Amino acid sequence: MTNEELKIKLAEILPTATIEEAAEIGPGWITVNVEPIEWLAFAQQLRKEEALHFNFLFCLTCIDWKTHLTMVYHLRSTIFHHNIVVKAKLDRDKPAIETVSHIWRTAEFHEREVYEMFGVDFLNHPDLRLLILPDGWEGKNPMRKDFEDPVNMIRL
Amino acid sequence: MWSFSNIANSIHEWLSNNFNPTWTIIIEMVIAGVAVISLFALLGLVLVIMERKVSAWMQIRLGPNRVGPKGMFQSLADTLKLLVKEGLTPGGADKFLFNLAPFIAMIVAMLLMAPIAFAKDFQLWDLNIGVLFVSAVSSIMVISILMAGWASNNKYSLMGAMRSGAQIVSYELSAGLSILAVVVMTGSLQVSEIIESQRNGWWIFKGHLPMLIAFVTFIIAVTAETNRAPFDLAEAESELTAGFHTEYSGMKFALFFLAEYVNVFIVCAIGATLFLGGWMPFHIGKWEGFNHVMDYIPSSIWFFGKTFFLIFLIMWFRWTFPRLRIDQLLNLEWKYLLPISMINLLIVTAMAILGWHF
Amino acid sequence: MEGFGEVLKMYRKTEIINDSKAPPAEGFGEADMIINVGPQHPATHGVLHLVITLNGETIKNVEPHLGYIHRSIEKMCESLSYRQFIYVTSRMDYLSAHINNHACALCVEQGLQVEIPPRAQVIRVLMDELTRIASHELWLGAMAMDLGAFTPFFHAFRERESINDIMEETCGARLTMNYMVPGGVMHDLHPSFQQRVKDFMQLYKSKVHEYDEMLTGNIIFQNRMKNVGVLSAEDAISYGCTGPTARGSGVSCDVRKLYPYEIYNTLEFDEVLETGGDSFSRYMVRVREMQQSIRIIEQLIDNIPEGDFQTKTKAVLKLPKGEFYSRVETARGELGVYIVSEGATTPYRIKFRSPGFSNLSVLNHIAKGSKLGDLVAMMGTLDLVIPDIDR
Amino acid sequence: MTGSDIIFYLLATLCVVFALLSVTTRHIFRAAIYLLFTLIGIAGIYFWLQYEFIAAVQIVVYVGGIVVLIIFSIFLTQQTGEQLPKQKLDRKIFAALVVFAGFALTMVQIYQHTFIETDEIAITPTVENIGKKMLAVDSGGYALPFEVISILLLAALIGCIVIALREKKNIEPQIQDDTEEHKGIV
Repeated sequence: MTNEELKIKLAEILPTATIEEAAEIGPGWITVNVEPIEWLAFAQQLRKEEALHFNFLFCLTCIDWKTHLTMVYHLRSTIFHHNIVVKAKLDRDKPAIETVSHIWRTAEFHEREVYEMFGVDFLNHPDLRLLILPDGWEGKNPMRKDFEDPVNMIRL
Repeated sequence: MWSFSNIANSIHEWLSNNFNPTWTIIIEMVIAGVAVISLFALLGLVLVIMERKVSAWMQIRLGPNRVGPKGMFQSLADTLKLLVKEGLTPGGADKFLFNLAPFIAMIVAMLLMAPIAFAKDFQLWDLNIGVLFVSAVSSIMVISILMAGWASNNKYSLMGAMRSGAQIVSYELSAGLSILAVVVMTGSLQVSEIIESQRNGWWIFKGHLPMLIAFVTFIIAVTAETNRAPFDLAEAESELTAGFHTEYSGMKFALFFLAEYVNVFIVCAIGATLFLGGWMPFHIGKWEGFNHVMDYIPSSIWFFGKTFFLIFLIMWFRWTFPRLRIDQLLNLEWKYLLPISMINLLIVTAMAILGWHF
Repeated sequence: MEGFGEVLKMYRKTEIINDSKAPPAEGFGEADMIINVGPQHPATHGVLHLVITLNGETIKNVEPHLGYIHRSIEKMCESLSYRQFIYVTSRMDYLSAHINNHACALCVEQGLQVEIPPRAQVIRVLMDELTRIASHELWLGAMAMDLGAFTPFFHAFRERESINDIMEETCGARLTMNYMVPGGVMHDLHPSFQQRVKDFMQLYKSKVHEYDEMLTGNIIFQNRMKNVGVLSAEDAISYGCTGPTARGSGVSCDVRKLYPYEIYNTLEFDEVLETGGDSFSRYMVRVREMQQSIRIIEQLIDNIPEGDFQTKTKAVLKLPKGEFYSRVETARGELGVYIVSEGATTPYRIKFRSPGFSNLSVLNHIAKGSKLGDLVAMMGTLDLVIPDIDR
Repeated sequence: MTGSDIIFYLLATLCVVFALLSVTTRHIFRAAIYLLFTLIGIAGIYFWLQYEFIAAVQIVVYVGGIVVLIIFSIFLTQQTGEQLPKQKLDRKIFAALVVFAGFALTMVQIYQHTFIETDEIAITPTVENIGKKMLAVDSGGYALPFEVISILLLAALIGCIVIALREKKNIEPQIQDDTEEHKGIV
């Protein structure tokens, strides 16, 4: 499926999403911006739809924009070899989004990482506990831009 | 000709002439004790350096080569290091049993020395149940491992002890059955008689294929009984760190270490005695000249040569095979070795009755 | 040996030693016990901490605790310039440091839109493949050692050592090479590079049969590996496994074939696939992959084009505003580098999609129900490198 | 007192002391180990009597078999470092009385019994003689007890298998349930 066909198909599934294509720079992947509330249903369709078959979530991360957070999901299909990027804008003070760990199991670990590093709350995640940070870690989330560690901060 | 028996006899005569019988026996016991302990220490040193050199040779490296000529004193230096190290006892351990376990291992290994014939007429105690004594006493060995595993208060140690218990208890069966094959052929449990019966040929040659099977079973079973790789599940360091001796350090660890090597020596000595004729030289039928030349080699050299050949074999296993899993290990014993050695024993018995051996 | 397992099932239950990270209480039976494998354990090859719930010798649950070597490389990179941050990534998967650097260099070049000269491309591919062989050699030795066979370790290191010598001559380092820079490679090849690579290949070909004799054909080894840690193709995809771990389950995921970078689309090599999904398949994939790497090196070593080894770039690099993603095939799987740039001299956000992190997450899935002894075989064939997982 | 007597008293003291320790200690594992020493002491007495074969069998059966079995059952049921609860005084007194009564009964029997000297010559305890005696069917042969004991052992073996099989059925579905639960989580 070419990018054009993909765009049409995605727009069919989720008309409210804004679809961008960064053609000149970057690998030229389609970026779909979704609302957090729509994400779970959209993800299920991406996975289930025969023509799309996005079965491989190869990267899951979050970006702190100081005003808001953005969840970034990189998806690809192991059959059709097409890629898309899904982005969801989250509230910075109380970030929460539905988990996709039952659709792509790899999300379980990646979401735990994002949970402790950015403080994003993944609703219905089966096992949302600290994975990397030491036990009893309290306070700010280390990957946020305003995180200051009074002891070990490296400034360059 | 120079031999151990002459020395032993002359010492005995000299003592009998100078002391009354009770003192003679006491002094001889002391001499024997000192001899066994020094043999122990010597064996430990030799076998450790041998293991390191053999493994180095198989692993394309040089091995220890700094302390002494060609690194020969390396194990001496290691012993010194272990001697001066602090022997830690973990908190929560059963201190009495924790400290007792390595000594049990040592004492058992020492007791096993008694019936071994090191050379012609050179044997501490030629009791009439020689090989049965060995297999009986060696079964105490497992107690020391179980004790160490339990008393350490460590889960790895406990699992190691459990594995080791299951393993040793099962492999004792096929080791015993393959020993029985020789006993059936000889009609005696006495070590000296077993050796004497091999004057005209070693059992491994005289006994046709069944004896060869018994020999192979014996080697596999004793490798497992002494917890050597590929059966070193009790101390499998990539699974259980060091198994039953995880918590041991210093001299107490060294005692376990030493006991392991001495046990390897003992089982190989028994193997050499049962299947390879002990101190008997190698003879070929009617080649009088050849046999005469072989007779000139001292009997102690024959014995130690055969024993160290078997030790080398066991070391060879260790450095080439991966470790088995616990269920595969027990499968091997109960599904293969035990039935094979049982049927083999039946065949050997038939052979002994019908006289189908040379 | 059901009987033994039944007996062991009655192992006493021991109190949970841990903390907030303790595994979920559900499924923890009366006869179960918990052991900590790691952070200091011979089989974890680093500071990985696994909390294992055991029922006798049977594994009920494996719970990885990470972070013992977490240096927050992603956060560090946010304050490093585009030239500097590449060197930090050598410390991630330190066994394929070259390929990590390669991924970063590709991503920066994508942003700068520079073409790199053919000579540099060939050098990069050569170095990548040499690194891949070295990494697999180390894996082979370490995995064999986990299974209790010590000797293959030294035999594998003999070959790895000669690769390290080649690297040392050209790059000046043996482990963290830092040879890739945006626009090419840092310096030209050492004059004796070609000859030494040829010598190495001759050595490798004359010794490769030793592995088959010591491991592949060994009955104990096969029993330990076959039907152990079976991972189906669907699960491999769902858990995000890449590299030899996924290819052992029959998932075609070689980035060099699917999304070719540099000159990989002009080279002749096969993507190694096995369909068993067990530890033995993963083992075979890696062993055969080494031969494919040799094949690639053979095609290139006599055809290194003359020319520049580096495109001139500015002293201070600035990426345009935007997002860049590049991926390469490291020895462990697909490494993705995701850079978000705000047009400054440092990246705004950088994310490394490391193969080890996803491969580790599958461990609990495949280890359940097998014996403790199998766990080391599984961890060995997943080829975990802890700094790669923790970053 | 000859050297031989000294050895006997040493061995006898060893047996008695460890037997006492075995019942008085509150560490269950230690009790098993003390029992082991008692059994070894008895084997030592057999050696002292020059019944080497019986001594070796004593070690094989009791030390290598029974004690290992006891230790295994301790492993499976107990916890390291735990002490058994203290016994109540009345229980102790009762146990002491029972032991004393048993001891007195044995001693009285021994002293009342008149041991007759036999003029039969003892067989030399070589393996051959023992084996022949064991399977002999004439007077003084042990074929019948030998066979009876082997039937008993066979029954015990079959009983073990039956118990092991029945238990397995009960446990298996439970394990499957567990894995199902885990599947749900992952």
